[in-house]
Amino acid sequence: MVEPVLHISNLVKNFGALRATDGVTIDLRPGEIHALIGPNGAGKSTLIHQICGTLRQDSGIIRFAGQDVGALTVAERARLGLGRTFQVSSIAPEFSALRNVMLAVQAKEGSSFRFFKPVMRDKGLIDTAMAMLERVGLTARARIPAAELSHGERRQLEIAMALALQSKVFLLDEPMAGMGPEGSKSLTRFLDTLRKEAPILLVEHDMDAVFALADRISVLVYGRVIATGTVEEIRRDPTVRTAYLGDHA
Amino acid sequence: MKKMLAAATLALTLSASGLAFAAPLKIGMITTLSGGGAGLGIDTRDGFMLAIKNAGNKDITVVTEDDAQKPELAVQIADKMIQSDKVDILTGIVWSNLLMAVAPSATAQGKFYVSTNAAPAQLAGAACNKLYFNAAYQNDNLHEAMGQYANKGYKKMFILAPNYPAGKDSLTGFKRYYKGDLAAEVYTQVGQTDYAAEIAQMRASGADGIFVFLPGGMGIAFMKQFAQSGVKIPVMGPGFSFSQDVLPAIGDAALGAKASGQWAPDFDNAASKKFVADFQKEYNRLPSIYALQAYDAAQLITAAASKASVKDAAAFGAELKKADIKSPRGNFKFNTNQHPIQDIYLTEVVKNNGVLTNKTVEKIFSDHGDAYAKDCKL
Amino acid sequence: MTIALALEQLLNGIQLGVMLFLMAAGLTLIFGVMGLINLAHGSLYMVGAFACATVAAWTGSFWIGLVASLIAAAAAGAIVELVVIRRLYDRDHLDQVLATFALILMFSEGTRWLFGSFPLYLDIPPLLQGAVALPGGTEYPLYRLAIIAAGALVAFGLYMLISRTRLGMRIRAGESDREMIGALGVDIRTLYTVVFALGAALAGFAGAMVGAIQSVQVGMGEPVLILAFVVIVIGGIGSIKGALLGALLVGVTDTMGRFLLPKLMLLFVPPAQAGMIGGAIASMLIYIVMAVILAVKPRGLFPPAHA
Amino acid sequence: MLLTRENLVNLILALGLLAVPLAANALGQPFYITLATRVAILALAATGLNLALGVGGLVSFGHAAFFGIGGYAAGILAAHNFSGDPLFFGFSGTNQMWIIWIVAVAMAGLVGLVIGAISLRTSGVYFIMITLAFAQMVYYFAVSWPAYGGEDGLSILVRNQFPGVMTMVPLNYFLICYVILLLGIALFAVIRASRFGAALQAARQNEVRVATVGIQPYRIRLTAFVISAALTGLAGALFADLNRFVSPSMLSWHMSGELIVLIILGGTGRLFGPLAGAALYVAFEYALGGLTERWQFFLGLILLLVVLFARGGLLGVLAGKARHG
Repeated sequence: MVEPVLHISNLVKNFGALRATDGVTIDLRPGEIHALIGPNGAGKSTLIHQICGTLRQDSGIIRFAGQDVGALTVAERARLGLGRTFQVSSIAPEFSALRNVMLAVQAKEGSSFRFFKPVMRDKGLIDTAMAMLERVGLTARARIPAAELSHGERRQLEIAMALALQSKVFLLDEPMAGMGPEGSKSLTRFLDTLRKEAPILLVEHDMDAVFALADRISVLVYGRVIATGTVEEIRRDPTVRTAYLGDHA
Repeated sequence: MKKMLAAATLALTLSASGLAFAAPLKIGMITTLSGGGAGLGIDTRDGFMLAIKNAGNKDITVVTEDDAQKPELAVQIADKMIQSDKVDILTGIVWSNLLMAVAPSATAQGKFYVSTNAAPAQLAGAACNKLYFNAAYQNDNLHEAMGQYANKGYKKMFILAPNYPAGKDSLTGFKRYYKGDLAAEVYTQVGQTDYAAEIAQMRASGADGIFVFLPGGMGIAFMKQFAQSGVKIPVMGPGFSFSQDVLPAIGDAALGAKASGQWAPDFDNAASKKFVADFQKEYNRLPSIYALQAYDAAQLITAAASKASVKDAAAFGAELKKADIKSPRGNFKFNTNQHPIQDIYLTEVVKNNGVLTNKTVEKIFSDHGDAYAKDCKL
Repeated sequence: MTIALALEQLLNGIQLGVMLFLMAAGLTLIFGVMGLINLAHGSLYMVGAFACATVAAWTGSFWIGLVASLIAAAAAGAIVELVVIRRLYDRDHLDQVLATFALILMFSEGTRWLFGSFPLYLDIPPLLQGAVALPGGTEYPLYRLAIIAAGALVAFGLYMLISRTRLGMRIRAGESDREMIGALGVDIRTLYTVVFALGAALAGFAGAMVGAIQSVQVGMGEPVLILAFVVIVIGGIGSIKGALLGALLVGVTDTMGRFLLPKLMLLFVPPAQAGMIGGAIASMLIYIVMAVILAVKPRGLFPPAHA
Repeated sequence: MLLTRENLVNLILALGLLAVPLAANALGQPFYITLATRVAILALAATGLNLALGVGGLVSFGHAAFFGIGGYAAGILAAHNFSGDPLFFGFSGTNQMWIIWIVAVAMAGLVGLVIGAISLRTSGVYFIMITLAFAQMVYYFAVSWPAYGGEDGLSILVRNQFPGVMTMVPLNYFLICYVILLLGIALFAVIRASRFGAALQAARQNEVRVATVGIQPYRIRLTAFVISAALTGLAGALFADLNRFVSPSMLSWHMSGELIVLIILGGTGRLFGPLAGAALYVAFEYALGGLTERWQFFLGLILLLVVLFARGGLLGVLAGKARHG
């Protein structure tokens, strides 16, 4: 069996009396899209927050790229190759799309403590960033302030930034949220090509997208993983049907 | 930041005496007319202008500006007065820290400075200057007088001042003459408004007398709080702790407080009576010690101006040093360091026709100079 | 040092704390509900003191003056809110700091314009004059005990107001979700004006109470304002409970520091220097305490849960 | 450089500041040179603060601490040089401005490192207040510390020297300050346009985003805070030499407030915002002070109107909205 890129075991997080993450164990293997689904309040966001480091787990282990990252900061994990997008798009709104990606490129190069060369005359930086924008199809919008981009374009921008970081893993937190049917379809096609770059842990409510993309699915309910398996296995799983899918199907 | 008070720029008509030596003289007054210390500056300005008016010398003009009690602003105004207004004499600064910012550089540029109040030790000693005169006192004088007074009947004193140079000089001055024991020597924060902790220490200290140097609002707060504390130890301080500018705000809590001063409104001499009467007529209030000091400073300047031209610095300085004036204080002459030699009295706060004022009790020092004159090489 | 002296100093610390609480409660309430930093809060304190001194001088009664201080400060607060403050709610803290800094300049110079440069006279009412005996044989000013009592009453009153009344419910709603309260059909503009006036009245009340034992003069609010900010930052901005405990902590720390540090220094240096050095450290003490607390708990001791 | 409207306004501001003292000198009104020097120095101090506040979004209400530390560096070195008392290891101060500047920059930067390291653990209002608290700490220390004058301050009897320049001549000293101001503004511009500047601006706009691309916002901000403190400290040293005097009032919270005022008046984060703000502020003070004793009231009123109605400050009005590449 292939060594998983990301391996989470027995993760626990309490908020006072509420146990938001209750002994979660999941992994992400090279080349796969692993979808994480579950009803609202199941603890999906809390889990993502712990993986990327904005929240600290109470106990449990997060192994990424062969090392224990459970005590590292957000920035340190990002530099190891943990790329993510947010439920609500997170960008530098005053910067153009290009400058947002340039920020990721300079972060990847580890060169944010250069004080003299103007970034807008830094051809290497600009060219790399433009290449990333091209891959997500935002070339034409490169000079537009990020605040003026459409919802879908901001998603693409976030992915371009994750690409620029040469992430070893993508954590995508509800990328389809707020997208129309057309947008969802094109984003689904794009994510399907993205798996060539790196495996994806996909948190998503849009079941069409999940079933179209996922190699494996884990179902999270009340902070617990109640089932993990292929799309077919999950469709058939009776506990999942009662606990979750039943509501939809 | 120029507060050019057009109204205060006076050009006065020549008086009947016709004695004035006809040479134009321009005086720059920098004093505190806004902010918390404005009361002192206003008294300074009013006392000064009263003497200028009385002198009636039309060749003398005064420009007045507000320093807002900020040293860097005072410096800027001084630069402007010297460079643009071309004044000959600067005066009016109330605070030692502002004076230290202005006076040394003014005298270095060849201008006279006549201090109406502030008198830091440096300028009386090693850093004295032939162009620098002080018409008020040396900062330590009134504290020294209280130290001398406390020798009579006080065995154990509790002494207190704010933690800044003038406060330290104050307690040093007091200790220079006081021979008894100290129950405690306490320094409080500058601008402190609550003295409960210090009053509690006074109560517990076993002292039989308390000396406080707390100018302005600090003194008001202290006296009101002390009166409520039930502590019955006598309080004394330098004159400006109970001067006319703060007494109304302290109220009856100040009654009985002993202070030292080179002058009080009840002085029984013609010059003093005229000064108090003129001041009350002009401004409808009792003059404070700041008004008196500024009044004398202006008298000194006008007296010198009637004998010599300010353009001849040596002659003008010599005339200033003669101090040929009728000071409401009575005895007044200059020491070698151009600071006053004068008598210092004990005063007590009393109520006179419903108005709180200082009553003169006794003389503490006769012809008292200061401890720094020996360091001055003039 | 006797037990009685230590007890007296502790009372002094509590009294200073209570006074700071009256200031800090209004500040923290305004921040909690409207998200506004109000540097001009010290000016409202000054307004209260001047109103009390002026009316007390006219009528001869401190108590009428006290009522006047509440009315004047609340009115000044309401006017300022209506004319200026309500344009600042959706601005960043920077604009709020600057605008209220400008208000300080205007209030200070305006007050001097109206009242002149000399401090005003305000005395303690005859009822509260003098000192009372404490256990241990020492005496303590009755008025300071009255301040402690008044502060405790205000703290209790605020607690009741916020937890038991309709206005309090709206304030709590406003603290937790500014959009929601609008959706509830509450007239949010009126609510903000009322809260601001309430905070102002508390500051005015503090100014009047304290004015009787301090100096009623222009600029009197600024030292208190900075201390009140220290209090609410230590307590957690927006938390009334934090303001109360922060105020007591600052009051007791400051008083005890001024009292004990010079004595501590006596162990190392001669008396004159001990006083100076001890005094110097005492004047920095609460800022040191604040820096340590924020370094360990960056959002204060009792950060409100929502923010 | 493109001749955009903003660049044109900047050019006019820079030339205007140079023209005033030259004209004043020609007309024999040296006081206006002093006034212009004051503008240049305040603008430099505010340019330092603008790096933290305008570019980095770090609302420091304690920059007076750095301004004052720079001032005291100048005052203390000059005092020791004058008296001959050794400061440490037999070094008895100096009256050479360039050494003083290095010391001022180093001291302000060092204190900025300590204050920033603790303060930047907090954010928002807490950051505003903790920086204020640190400045108050330094203020009270300076007031109570007797060695260098405490509350009375410290006089520099003769202005410090610069090789080949008579510094006591007002115009010469203005030119020194003017050149340093232009260098300071250039440094600001270079840093803002650099990779570091990009990270700093991004951290202001979206801290989480910066962290998730792998840049530690804390380190970026701390570095910016230290540079900012150092620049403001340099201005403090110049200010001390202008007045030939330092005192704790340079450290007071009013000073911190004034520096913020300058920035907002001119235009937050704008390259020439601090210069525009300082010029406007000093002009207001001077003009209003000449008109009325109540000038502080009207200064407050004008500030209030600017905040409420002229958002973006003077440069916002003259040169339009700020643009980001």
